[in-house]
Amino acid sequence: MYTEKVMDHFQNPRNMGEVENPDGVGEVGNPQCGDVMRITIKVDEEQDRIDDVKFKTLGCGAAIATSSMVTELAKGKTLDEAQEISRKVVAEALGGLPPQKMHCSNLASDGLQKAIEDYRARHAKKETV
Amino acid sequence: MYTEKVMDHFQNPRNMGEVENPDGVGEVGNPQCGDVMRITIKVDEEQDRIDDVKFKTLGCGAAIATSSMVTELAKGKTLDEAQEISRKVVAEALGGLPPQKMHCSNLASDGLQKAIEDYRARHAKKETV
Amino acid sequence: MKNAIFLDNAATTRADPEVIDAMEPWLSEKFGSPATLYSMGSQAKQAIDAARQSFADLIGADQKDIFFTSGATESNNWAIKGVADALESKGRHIITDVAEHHSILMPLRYLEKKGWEVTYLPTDSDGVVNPEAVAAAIRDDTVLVSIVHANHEIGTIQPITAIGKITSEKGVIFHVNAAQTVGHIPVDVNHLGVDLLSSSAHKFYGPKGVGAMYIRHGVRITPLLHGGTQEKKRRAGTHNVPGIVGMGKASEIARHSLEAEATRLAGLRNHIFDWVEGNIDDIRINGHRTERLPGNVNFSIEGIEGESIMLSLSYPTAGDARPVYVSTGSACVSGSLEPSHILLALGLPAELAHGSVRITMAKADTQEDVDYALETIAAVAERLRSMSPVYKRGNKKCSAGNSSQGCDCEAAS
Amino acid sequence: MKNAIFLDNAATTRADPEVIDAMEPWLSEKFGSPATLYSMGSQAKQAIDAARQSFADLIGADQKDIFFTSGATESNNWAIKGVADALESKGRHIITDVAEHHSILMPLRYLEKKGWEVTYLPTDSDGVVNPEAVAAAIRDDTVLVSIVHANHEIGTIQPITAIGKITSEKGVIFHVNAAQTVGHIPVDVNHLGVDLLSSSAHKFYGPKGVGAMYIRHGVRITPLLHGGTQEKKRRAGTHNVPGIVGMGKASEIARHSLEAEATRLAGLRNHIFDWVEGNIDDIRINGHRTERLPGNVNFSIEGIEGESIMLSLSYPTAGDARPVYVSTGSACVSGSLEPSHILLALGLPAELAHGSVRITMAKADTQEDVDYALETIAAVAERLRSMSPVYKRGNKKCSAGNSSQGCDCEAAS
Ligand SMILES: Cc1ncc(COP(=O)(O)O)c(C=O)c1O
Ligand SMILES: Cc1ncc(COP(=O)(O)O)c(C=O)c1O
Repeated sequence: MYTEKVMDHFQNPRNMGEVENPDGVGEVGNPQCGDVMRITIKVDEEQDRIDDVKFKTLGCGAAIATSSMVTELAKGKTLDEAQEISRKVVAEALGGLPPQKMHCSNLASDGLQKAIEDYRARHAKKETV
Repeated sequence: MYTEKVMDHFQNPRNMGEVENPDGVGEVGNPQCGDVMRITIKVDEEQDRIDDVKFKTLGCGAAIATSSMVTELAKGKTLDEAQEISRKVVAEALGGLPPQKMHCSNLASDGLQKAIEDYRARHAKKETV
Repeated sequence: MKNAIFLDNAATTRADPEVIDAMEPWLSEKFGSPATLYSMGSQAKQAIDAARQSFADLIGADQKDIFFTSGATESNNWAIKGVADALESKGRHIITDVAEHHSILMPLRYLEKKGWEVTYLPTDSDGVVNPEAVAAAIRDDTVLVSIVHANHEIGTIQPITAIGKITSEKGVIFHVNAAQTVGHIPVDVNHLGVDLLSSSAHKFYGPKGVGAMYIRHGVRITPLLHGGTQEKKRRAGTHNVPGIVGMGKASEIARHSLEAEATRLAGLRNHIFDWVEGNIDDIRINGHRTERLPGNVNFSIEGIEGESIMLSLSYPTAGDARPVYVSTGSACVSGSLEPSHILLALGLPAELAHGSVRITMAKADTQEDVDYALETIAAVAERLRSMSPVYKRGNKKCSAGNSSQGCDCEAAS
Repeated sequence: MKNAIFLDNAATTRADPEVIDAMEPWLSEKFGSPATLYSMGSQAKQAIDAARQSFADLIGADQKDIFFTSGATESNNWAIKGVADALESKGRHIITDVAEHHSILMPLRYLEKKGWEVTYLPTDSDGVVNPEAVAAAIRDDTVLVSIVHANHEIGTIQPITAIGKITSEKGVIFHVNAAQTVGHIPVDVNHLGVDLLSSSAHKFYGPKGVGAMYIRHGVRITPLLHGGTQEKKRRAGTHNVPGIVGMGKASEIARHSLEAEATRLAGLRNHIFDWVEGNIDDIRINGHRTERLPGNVNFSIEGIEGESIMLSLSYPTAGDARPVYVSTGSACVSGSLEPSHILLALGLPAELAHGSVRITMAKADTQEDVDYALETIAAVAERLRSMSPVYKRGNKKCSAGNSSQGCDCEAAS
């Protein structure tokens, strides 16, 4: 059902955990729906670049694999670049997802976007302080 | 489906054919229904006894086997005794017939009865002549 | 008992040894259900999808349009009742013909009891349905036309392509029961122009208990078996994985061997017709002479009855004789009091229907077997006729000469 | 990959080698159809009648009341639609419960669309249907009560005998889906007081694609598959002879081994419950603790999701690890967005339903296998929980202590 790449990221997830003192946090999903993802990022303020990113995920195989993949894709990217990481980009990087998983379990990029937003919101605040 | 006895009488029918100059002839059935039987008898007038009896039958396995059996049962019997040979008697002598064959293909005793009637009718005529 | 000669392949065929080999692992160690996620399940899923592709290839269909069932009876019931249910609001009229298989006629009779109207088109004396009669019978409230591809008893092949043109012009769903043709003659759903097509694996060297339904994309049909999400929710139930794999293998074999085999069988068939006409008096050939299944032969032998022919052939008395298995349209075998409705549809009088013999050949049957069977049939006919109180040779009731014009025998009593 | 441990036997079981041996000849040389008269056919007929007797003996029925089908899905569809059709004029109301299998619920939903009324009784937090609720729900226009014998997911066994008393007093037809019980625990149609009973061979070491329906003499039910005269005209279609023979053999084996095996499995089951309660924090046991299928275990692991448990178990990363196959009620596996309706019926919050694990054992599973599986499950739970953004140990949302009173966790977000 899953591609080898999905299985690899599910079995050997990259960047699992939480970054310490994150600069941005994004949490999406709902345990009632079976999927919750929490993305934490560390941002190099000078370069506007994601230096570190980690995930914690409750969910099915696809949820875990997409979370892992999203962190791999985001790491080292500028925020602008990282904002281009859509669900579609993640699914493609994994060699595709089963159709029924395209939506429900492919929230990781939303989590990343939320984390970026969160960072920007905090940053904006800081600047205006 | 058929008992061994039915198969034996079907495969090795007894008394197949027509007696020469029969004293009585009984024909029953209808080719449209798939069964026609013709029983011919030779009667010992003195003893009122069936000395010879033969059949010709168009029909299924059961029709042929019951015809054969009826001739065997009737041979050497007095007319009164032979009149006791009912469908049931024939079926039992064959070790039973499949339910759906009890009626449609078990006409041989009717044929025998008709042959006896035919004989009696002719005989009665002869006597009154 | 010596090696039997099986000439009843329209009833069922012997599964190809390759088919059985292909099934084996799925009967035993690979027993997982394709509905499950773990590797045993996905192996099974891949296996049934490969079978689906293989069957789709055999009938020129998209694999997405193939749904596995338990056999042609289920597929036929599904087609009739499923379309009726889905299109009830459009109308309650269905067209078929009088010579259909019971797995079409009985579901229709069921619908009739519920107020549906069914038009039963006649066939000509060869068993052919006239496409123009189909066109003429279509009404505004007609929702389905169901015609068999080839008749199981007399082998006549229907002008499906011509009928398919008409139904598609008129926008009526067209179902074809292809139980007897798939795997035996070329079947292409697009060439035929069908919307629904039924098939049974055991009719073409596959296992019993598995079949398929082709449903052209977009055709509305209510499921017959509701339940789990198998077969895209159109046919519920744990997949019969070994059966489906067997059907796939049988399809693959058929795709490669069908044409050569059809040619060979048609040769044997024509040989039989010539032989019986030359060697048995007073017979009538039933069904179309050329528009006919390659392996199907059907003829009536005047003055004798089919079950007794069948029994004589299958339980020979001589110890060294080979049993020969054939079939008949006689009432004694149909389980009812009536002889085959298909033979009656041709205009045959009942007594000739009772006296019919069907020979249906398959790949195991050789010329030698067939010749042996023919000699045996001729001998049995001779013997049973000698026992018959009604048969008189050459009484012209039904001589071979006029058989193709339809025999006009009347009740002989 | 090392020898897998198959703990998903409620989905399907591995056919017994004796069953496969019994089927073999009917797949190959003995391929005749039981509908035919010649010796091959009557052999096949004898074989299916022997299978019928053997299955009848297993469920304490008269062999005349057994009808072979393609599986429990067909039997269930037949029961629901067949009784509905036959008794429509009496009334259009059916009673069932919310935790039924989809092959019951979906046919009912179909009838509802046609104007039928269906009462879905609730279950208690162990999944048990209250017989008094059945009694209270019966109306003048009720034609059928359909209750599963044992639930396939949580293993809860229903009080069928008590319900059967009620239905027979009230003169309502009682159908029991016994797909999970036949061959596993004693089933006696007279003791249970059922009128119709469904079964599937592959659930008790028989082949896939064959099942049966018990129809008590005199019960009115319209056929689902109309056509030929097979099965006394109640279920048409060429018999799946190998499948039926396999079901017969599986029945015979079950009749002799069922009790000892049920005792053994119940021991393992109780051992598992004790073990998981002792070794995994924050779990909830689902289903009745004792009125339960001997081989069924079901529990929810808080804070993680079932598909990821299943996948982790079935695709272990360590090269020398044995794959363990289980099932889950998570939405990710059900093919819909909803988790198992059965777990929700118990009052479980969705997140616990998503985190359920079902272990269903069969005769091949040893204590050693089970212990290996348990260690693996605990390790997988530990690892997935370490990845979970919501799980906090001992948050008492759903600790083992209160699990049997029904877990009252609320949405955790
Ligand atoms: C023309 C035709 N249709 C349908 C069927 C039914 O097929 P099955 O018995 O495999 O369901 C058969 C054979 O019995 C057949 O010959
Ligand atoms: C309780 C229950 N009913 C019905 C079925 C349907 O059986 P089958 O898939 O063999 O038709 C199953 C298994 O899938 C089941 O567990």
